[in-house]
Parts: sequence; structure tokens; C-alpha cells
Amino acid sequence: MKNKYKILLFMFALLIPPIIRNEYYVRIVNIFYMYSVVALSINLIVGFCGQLDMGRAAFMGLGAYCSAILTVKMGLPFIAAFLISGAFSGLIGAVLGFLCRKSAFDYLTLVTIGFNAICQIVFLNWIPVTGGVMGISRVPQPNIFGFHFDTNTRFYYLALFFLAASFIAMHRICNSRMGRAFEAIRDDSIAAEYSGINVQLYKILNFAIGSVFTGLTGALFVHYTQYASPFNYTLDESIYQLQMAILGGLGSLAGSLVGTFILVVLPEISRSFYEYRLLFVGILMVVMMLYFPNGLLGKEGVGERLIAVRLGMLGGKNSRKDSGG
Amino acid sequence: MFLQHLINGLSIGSVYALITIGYNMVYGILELLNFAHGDVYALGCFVVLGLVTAGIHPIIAILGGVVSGYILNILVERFAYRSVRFSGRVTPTISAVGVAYIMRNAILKIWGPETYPMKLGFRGTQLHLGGIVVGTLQIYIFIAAISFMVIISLFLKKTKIGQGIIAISQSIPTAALLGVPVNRTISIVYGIGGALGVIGGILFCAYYDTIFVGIGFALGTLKAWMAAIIGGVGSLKGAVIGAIMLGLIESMVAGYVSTLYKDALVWLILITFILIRPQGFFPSQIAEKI
Amino acid sequence: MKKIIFAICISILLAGASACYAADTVKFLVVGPMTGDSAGQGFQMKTGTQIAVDEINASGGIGGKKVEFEVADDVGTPNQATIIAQKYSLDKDLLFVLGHNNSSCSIAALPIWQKAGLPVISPSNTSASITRLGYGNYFRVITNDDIMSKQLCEFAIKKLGMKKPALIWENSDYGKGMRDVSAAAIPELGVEVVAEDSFISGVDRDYSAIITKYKGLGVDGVLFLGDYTGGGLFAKQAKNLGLNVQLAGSSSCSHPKLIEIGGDATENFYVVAPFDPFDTRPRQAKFIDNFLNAAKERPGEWGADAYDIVYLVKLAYERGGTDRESLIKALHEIELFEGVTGNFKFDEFGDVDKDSLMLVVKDQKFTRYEE
Amino acid sequence: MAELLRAEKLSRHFGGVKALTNVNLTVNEGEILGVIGPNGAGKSTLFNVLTGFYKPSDGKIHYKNRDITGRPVFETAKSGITRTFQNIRLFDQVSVLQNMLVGMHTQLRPKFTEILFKKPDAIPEEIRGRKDAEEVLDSFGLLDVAHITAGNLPYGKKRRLEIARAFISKPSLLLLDEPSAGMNPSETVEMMKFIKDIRDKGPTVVVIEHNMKLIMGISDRVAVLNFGEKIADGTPAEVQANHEVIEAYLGKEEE
Repeated sequence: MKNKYKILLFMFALLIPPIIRNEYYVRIVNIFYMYSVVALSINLIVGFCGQLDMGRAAFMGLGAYCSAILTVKMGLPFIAAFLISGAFSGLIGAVLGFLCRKSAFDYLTLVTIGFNAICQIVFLNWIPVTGGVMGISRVPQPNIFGFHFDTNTRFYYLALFFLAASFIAMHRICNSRMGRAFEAIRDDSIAAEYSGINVQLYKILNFAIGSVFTGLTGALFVHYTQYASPFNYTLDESIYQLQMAILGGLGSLAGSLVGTFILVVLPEISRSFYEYRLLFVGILMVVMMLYFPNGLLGKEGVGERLIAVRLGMLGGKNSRKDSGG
Repeated sequence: MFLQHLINGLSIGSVYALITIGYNMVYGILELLNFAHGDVYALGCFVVLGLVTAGIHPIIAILGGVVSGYILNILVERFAYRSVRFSGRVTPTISAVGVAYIMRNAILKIWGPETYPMKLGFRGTQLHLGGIVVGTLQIYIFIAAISFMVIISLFLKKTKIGQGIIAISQSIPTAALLGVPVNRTISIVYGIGGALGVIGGILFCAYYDTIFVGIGFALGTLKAWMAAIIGGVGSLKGAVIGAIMLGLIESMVAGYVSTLYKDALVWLILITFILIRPQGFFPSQIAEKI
Repeated sequence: MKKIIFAICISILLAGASACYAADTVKFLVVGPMTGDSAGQGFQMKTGTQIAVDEINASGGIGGKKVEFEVADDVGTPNQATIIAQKYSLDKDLLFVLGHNNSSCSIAALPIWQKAGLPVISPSNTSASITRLGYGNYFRVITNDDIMSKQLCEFAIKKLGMKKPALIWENSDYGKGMRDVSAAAIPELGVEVVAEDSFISGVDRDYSAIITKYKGLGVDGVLFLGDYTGGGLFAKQAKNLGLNVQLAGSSSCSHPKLIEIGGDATENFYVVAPFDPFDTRPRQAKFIDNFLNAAKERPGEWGADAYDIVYLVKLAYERGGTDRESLIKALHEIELFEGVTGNFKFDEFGDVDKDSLMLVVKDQKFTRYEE
Repeated sequence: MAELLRAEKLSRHFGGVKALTNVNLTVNEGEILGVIGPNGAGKSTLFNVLTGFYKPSDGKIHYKNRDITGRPVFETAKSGITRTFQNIRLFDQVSVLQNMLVGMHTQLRPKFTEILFKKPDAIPEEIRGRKDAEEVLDSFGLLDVAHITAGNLPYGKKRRLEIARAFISKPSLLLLDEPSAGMNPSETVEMMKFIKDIRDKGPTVVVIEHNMKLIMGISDRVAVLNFGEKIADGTPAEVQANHEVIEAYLGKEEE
């Protein structure tokens, strides 16, 4: 990746809070940063490893409730609760990945939907632990070694650092031997196994790593809104998060940021988009799959299409491989 | 009491069965994920509601709904699914989720999330057989489910189009080589799936005398998907039996365990089912070749 | 290449600062679930407010100033409520907030509203704990669960003579609150709760398993603590399965749709409610007619309470409550306010102790139950 | 020549279908073994059983005199047995170079800490991997297409990439499944030279083929399968003269 672009962008992002004083916009950008990490984790699972997971909100909920319980009911400091929640969510991800390691494609999707439903019902009814319908309120704001991130602006830098760290970590994982194994499993799991890849183990690893990032985001989010409620982790929320990863581009990390922007920031900017956002997103998903199956910035996305047009290479339609038989 | 729970389970199960037949025409036979099935037939049912409230006779209104379900599903297949049919598993599924959102939000924009009463005239009476109550409508639905299953199975075995459909489910390229009009047949399958979906949906509304947008995804596609997996993907007989079993499981769990954790327990049963017998009760035996 | 697109997105953001001008109008915000499962309740809030605002503007406005309001949709989810709160707490012209409909949304958003000093007046938060969280800027014009549930239980046991009652409650902040209070109140009346079941509104539609269980237990009365859709469905399915029991519902059942959905199975269905949609008293009847031709459906408690809130603020404004802080003081100082939902005043926590009406469905209409 | 792999009484049935029955086969170090037989003789099934994709119904497989019967595919791959497929199985959405790097999955040993704290192209293992991959691509004549998405390659290059990917994992036994399928005569001659070069560079090669010219041209030894049974095993000359083989292919002579 062209590093100078990335550093330039990071500097630009650092300057945003002093420029826009409007608390509301800072809050939207904070939420945009956090949802971007969720979209990245979904991209890692669906985009890079081909496991269509429609229950990510469950892991966000696990991270959130774990962190809320550790801080509110057990008095742990934010940092400890935050990291433990990530590990806890990763562990549950590994267990679910282990259970689904042999399942065929559709069954995995249905198991994740089921797991999401079960988690939501447990959040809703396990009153002594999760506070049931009323959830857990008064969750402390993040503080690291005494420095309280209590204002939107202060939290902005924590969220930006969290997104940057997650992006770099995922970027390195995806370009490592493990990342290539994930993509091999997505493209052809039989050929992957013949290259010496323990497909089932790597599927579990993939699910676990993705769940760590989702869990961490859930924990950070609950400390930001200071309120853990079961109504935030429904199936619709899972599909909303999946759409972020899809719109940007499955298999392209930067694409997830664009997809999240479309679904988090755009509805706040334009009122009419908010009115019809679900209808609009539905149409967008169908159109995307017809023309940009890998999303706007994914392989053969807008970026590559433009380059291809400039180089006059845009010959036949993108390759149609026969997956049947 | 057990008997009454049994009856309740059978009646809910047969309603699910009707919906599962429509769903399985596409998912079971063509093995194409049909995420938008529920929302498509929900729109068809709301069309019926619109016609009925506009004073049209219920029977004609239902016919209108069934035809609109047939056409709608064909259009969906034509524009959203056809060109992504060969691009792996993820792409068509996402396109189907997109279609589901379009249909659901079209309903929400026109009719809103409210629950509407649905007066269709045939309510049926309640038979009191020594303490156990069975609605005549429940019996009609059960019979309808079984008869549709038989009709469709005969249709597949005996008619030319039916043979074409089975050929396509084995392998689309080979079927094409043998002169099966692949695209036309697939759109007919989607059409029948849509029409059956609306019939299932209407009987569902008649059973509860109400209609709301949730009959599409939550009580339609998900339940049909679960039933298809319990019964075994690829076999209509399995899907119907899977649906009835699902109905029984739900009413037994609700009746004897707890309504609080009902859905969680039903999901738990299904997940263990998937993990133990990923191919279901009546799987079609195909050894994977590489 | 990909990075450039990301940078563009951020710059669009900067240009979007919203400009608003201060005119001499009284402006407030209505926030509730305009979409999602409880969109019907949000719609009622919006319509009730609109009718009150139109009437007041026609008769010269509040303190000579024109009244305006904006509508925000929190979809009934806490996360969305906090975003709405953050956005509108920056609008200097807002005098007060009429809303949230769901208690969980109010709890999530109140810290942000309080920081901006905005008074929040809810037409329908019934969970008892909200007013005890120490938010001085929070009021509600509906009696909380404690009072209403106790009235319902007393009426059901004493007047309707239920001996073996069962509780069915909607698994939401509303239903849970009512359930806790009722489960405590009924044993004190010398009767045991025979069975208790919950359902998720908007998802569960089939009560046959619960009804069969109640037939087995010989339940003679059911307290339905949920919304009108569930109430109507339960009544119908109970009749079909031959469970003839005395039905009594909480305030959310007091919506005309209960009768529409339940049909003749809802005959003799008693409902505790702050507002009677078929009220014949002059002031209420005029409001109902206005609501009917504005929304082609009769007002439920949400519409009536919203209507009252607007008039309540008019009274407080004209007694010196012209900015956020003084409005809070003025609201507390009102000794008696006569609204369509009854006469009430606020206690120091922002609660009201209105006496609720007891309605009963007679030939497909809600009628007032006379002692 | 030392014995590399020995299969004893190997058989595999699918319900009633007897794909393989009682096949005994040995592969010696450094030789090219051809496997021929009419369609449906069980050649591909043999490969699938040897590599662990199918569990054998009965019989044993010894590799470097260790019993590997029933080991999963990725373990046999790790211990040095890899293959190509009848219909090409490449990683279509990633570049040619990345296909090669995945082929080297068992060769690379990056330390986990390095992955997280170093830029991807600064990790020594990655640099070594990339260099080896480019070398092999060059020797397979694919260096010019290193950065093109594998799915867009022409058929001939896809075939060669699949072999290159198998080769780079430094197997001791390379199973080629109809490498010359769909190739014209000149390409087949090139493929013959190609396979000989590979064998000289290290791995023992077993080839399934229908192209007699190719098989007889390069094989040190040829095994013949018919209806799941091994009917002949010897030098190309012996096999060509064997009655049973002729009958299997050309049918019985009219008495």
C-alpha cells in the first residue's frame, strides 16, 4: 500500500476535532470509526475466508455485556475489562467456529443467525447478570491510567487509534501466510487442503480473530454510550453490519471503511436518505452484486474498473467461473 | 393436555409445511438460496389485503395475490438472480438479502408495520371432541399441505417440465446440453415457488385472522429454512415432515418448558441438529467428486 | 486510490454544518419510534401534538409566539436515541423535548438531555425506576407501572372476582415493569398467581400453547400486560380454543385496534387506561373528533398524553417558564392541570398521580365502567 | 531405487460401486510412474485414496515406510505428497504470485510476533518466499503474468501454474492428473520435456494420462488399471505387449 497516502490521511484525521466543534458530528465520526472495525472483522470472515456470518451483532453484544459486567458489577478498570471482553468474544467465536468447522455453507449462515437469536434472548432474560430488559446503565466512560475519555472529542482520539491499530493489524494478518490461507479456503478449500492448509483449524482461527475485533468494538461502544441494552444486538443489526462490509467490497479492507461511511454517516447527513435508507440499501446490494460482485473497492471494483478503462484492457465481462457440478 | 398440544403443534406445523413447499421448490430443488422468499409472498398477501379492503370478493382477491406472487418471483429471479447464478455462494445470497430488504420496505412504506385484521370469509368452526378443540380450518390447512406435496411430487415425476427441473437440480450445464430450456424452467420454478408462498401466506393469515409484515421473514423464510434442514435439503417429502416436526417442537417446548426461552431452545435444538446430521433425515445421496 | 475516496468522505462531512436562525417562536422536539415495531405509537404522539399545536396557533400561540415542532425517529432503540439526543441538544432554540416513548430510550438519552438542561416530558414511559434516577429535568404525564398495575390488580381480584389469575407479559421494558408490580400485588390480595408467561411483541403471534396450559390449570382470569395487538390475538385464540376466562389488560391495550383485531372475542375485556377513545365528555369528544379526521383512527393514550403535554407547557410558559430552566421550575409549581387525560400535578420526582379510568368493551366499543 | 510409497490390497467402494479392488502398487524414489486405463478404471479414485481425500474401504498405504492410511489430506500434503486435478483448481480471485505463495504454505515459518510488528514486506520469511516463488515462476515461464489474477489466465498457463504450485511445495511425491488434457501435439511434447525436468529437480512423479505417446515416452514404469483392478505393471515395452492390456483397450480379437 502506498504508505505516504496512509500517513497523510492519518494526519488529516488528527486535525478533524479542532476543525469541527459540533459535538454531534464528532459523535457520528466516533460511531463511524467503531462500526468500521466491525465491518473490517466481517470482511475478514466473509470477504477473506468466505464464511457468510449473519450473526456478528451477537459477538458485539458479548463484548459489550462482558465489559459492562466486569466494570459495573466487578469494578475492574476499563483497560482490563476491554481486553478481557475481546478475548472472551474471541473464545466464543473459536467455539462456534469449532462447532461449524464441518458445516456446509448455508448451515453456517443459519447457525450464526440462530446463535444471534439465542444471545439476544439470553441478554433479554438473564436478569441477575445482564439486567434483562432494562440492561445495564451507568457503564463508566473509558479511562486509561487515569486519563478519562469523557468528552466526545477526547473519545475521538481513542476511537481513531482503535481503528488505525485494528486496520494495521488486519492488514498485516491478511498479507501474512495466515491471510493467504484464508483467501485460499475462500477460493477453493479442497485445493487449499492439498497445499497443506488445515482448513478446519484455519476456519476456527478466522472466526476467532474476527470475533476478537468485534468483541473489542462492542466493549468500546458500550463504554461510549454508557448503556448496554439487549435491543441493540438484533438480527437486523447483524445484517446492517454485514451490508457495510458488502457495499465497500468483500476482500478489500479500505472498502469496508467506505461501506461503513455510506451506512453510518450518509443517513445523518441527508434526511431523505435516512427515510428510505433500508430501501436504498436493498437496491444497492442487488445492483452491486450484478456489476461489482466484490464491492466498490474490491477486486474489479470501481478503482480497478477505472484503471482498466484507462489502459483499454476492459475486454470481456469479468470472468464467469462455473461453480456448479 | 398432551393431545391438545399435539393438535396445536400439527396445525402450526402444517402452516409451516405450506410455506416450506413454496420455499423448497427453489431452495431444495435448485439448491439456490432463496432469502427473499418470505418477503416476496408477504407482498403478495398484502396485495390480497389491498384488494379485499377495496371491496373485491376474497376468492378473486386471493387469486390476484397468487398471480402477483407468481409474477413477482419471476421478476426477482430475472433481474436479481439470473446473472449471479454462477458466481459462487456468497454473491447470490447477498443479492437475495437485498431483494428481501426491497420487498420488506416496500410493504413498510405502503402499509406500515401495523397488524391489520384479515377478513377472508372462511373462518371454519371449532370442533369440540371431548375436551380437545380442533378448528376445521386447521384440518383444511393440513390437507392442503399434504395434497400440495403430493401434487408437486407428481408434477416433478410425471410432467416434462418436472423432469427438466430435476435435471437442472443435478447439473445446469448438462441439462442445457440435453435441450432443457434452463432459464425458462428456472423462472417457472421460481414462479410456482412464489405462488405457493402466497397460498401458504394467505392460509397463515386466515389461521390468525391478521396480517403483518413479519409473516415474511421471521415466520416465513426462517421457519422454512429450518424445516428444510431438519427434513433434508433436496427432498420435498423431507421438508414437509421437517416443517411438521418444527411445529411440534415449538408447541411442546412452549407448553411444557418455558415461553421465556422458547425461541432460544428451538434454535438450540436446530443447531445441534445441524451439527449432528448436516444432511438432515432424507438427504439425497451424492458423493462429492473432485 | 482507495485512500482518496476515504479522504473525500471526511471533507463532505465538514461542509455539512447545519445553519439555523433564532426567530421569536416557541420550538420543541417530538422524539419517538416513527418506524420499527412500535411505529403506531410514534404516529399517535406526532398526531396528538400536531392537533394541540394547530389549536394553540389558531388562538394566538403561546405568550403571543407561534409554536413549531420538529419530529425525530429513535426507532425504539437506545443507540439511535443517544444519537438523536446528541444532535438536537445542540439546537439552541429548542425549549423542551416531548418524548421518548420507550423507557430504555429515555434512560439512554437522559444524560445527554440533562447536560443541555433540556426539560424532557414523556407521554408514555411507565417503568417506575426512571424518575428515581435523579434526572431533575425529567417529567412524565402517565401514571407509572406501580400505580396503574395496583389499580388493575385490585379491580381484577376484587371487582371481577378472579380466583386463579394468570399473568401474560410482553417482554419489553413496559411489560416487565407491569409484571414485577402485579406479581407482588396479587398475593397481597389473598390470591395466588397460577401461571406466568411472556412473549416477544412483534414476533410471537401464537398463544395456543399458553392457552392449552391455562385450560389444564383451570385458570379463571388472565391479566394481559402487553400491547393491543397481542391482546386482540390472545382474546381471539382463547375463544377459538374454548378457554373462556375473564380478560383484563394494561393501558397499552386501550387502543381501538384491540377490538379491530380481537373482534367479538374482546367483549367484556376490561382495560385500565388514562384515556377513553370513545369518551363522550365535551372536551375529550372534541379532541377525539379532531384526531379522527386528522388520522382516520381514534386516539389512544399516546395521542391524548402528547396533546396534554403541549397544553401543560403553554400553561407553564405563561407563568414565567420562558426558557429551559424556568420552564422546569414552572412545571413543578403548577398546582392543578385539567387535561383530556384527567387532572394532575407533578410530585418532586416528575411523576403524576392521575386516577386512571377503567374501560370495558361492550358491543365492540370501549365504555366507561361506572362504580 | 529405494521404495517411496507402497499400497497393499487397496480398495474403495461407493455403495455397490467397486471403484478400486485389491490394488497393490509401489512407487520408487526418483522414477516417473505412468498410470493408464480406460475411462472409469478408477485412476482418479486411486489418487484420491492415496492422498487421503477418500478413506480406503480396506488395505494399507505406507509412505517412507510409515503407515499413512486414513490420514487427512493436509497431513499427507505436509509429509510431501501433493497433486494436480483433472479440472483445474486454482485460487481464482488472487494473483498468480499469491497462488505460488499459498503453495509454499508448508515451507514458510514466519514468527507470529514478526507478522504483527513488522511491515509485511519487511519479514525475512516473506522476502525469501517471494524470491523462491519468482524463481520457480520464471523456470515455468510464468513470471510475466505474476501479478495477474489467476482466474483470468489462458488455459495452458493455468495448467502450468497448477503444476508450479504443486512443485514449489517441494513434495517428494508429485501426482499429476492428466496434465496434457486439452493440449495440441506440440504442447504435449513440451509437457513431456517439462515433466522430465521436474523429476530431475527432485520429486518422484506419478502421471495419470490418456495420451499414450506422452506416457510411453517419459515413464520408467507403467501401471494399468481396468475396472478398479491392476492388470499390469512393468516397463512401457512390457505393458505394450501385454495381452490383457490390449484386450482392456481394444477388446477381444474375433476368434
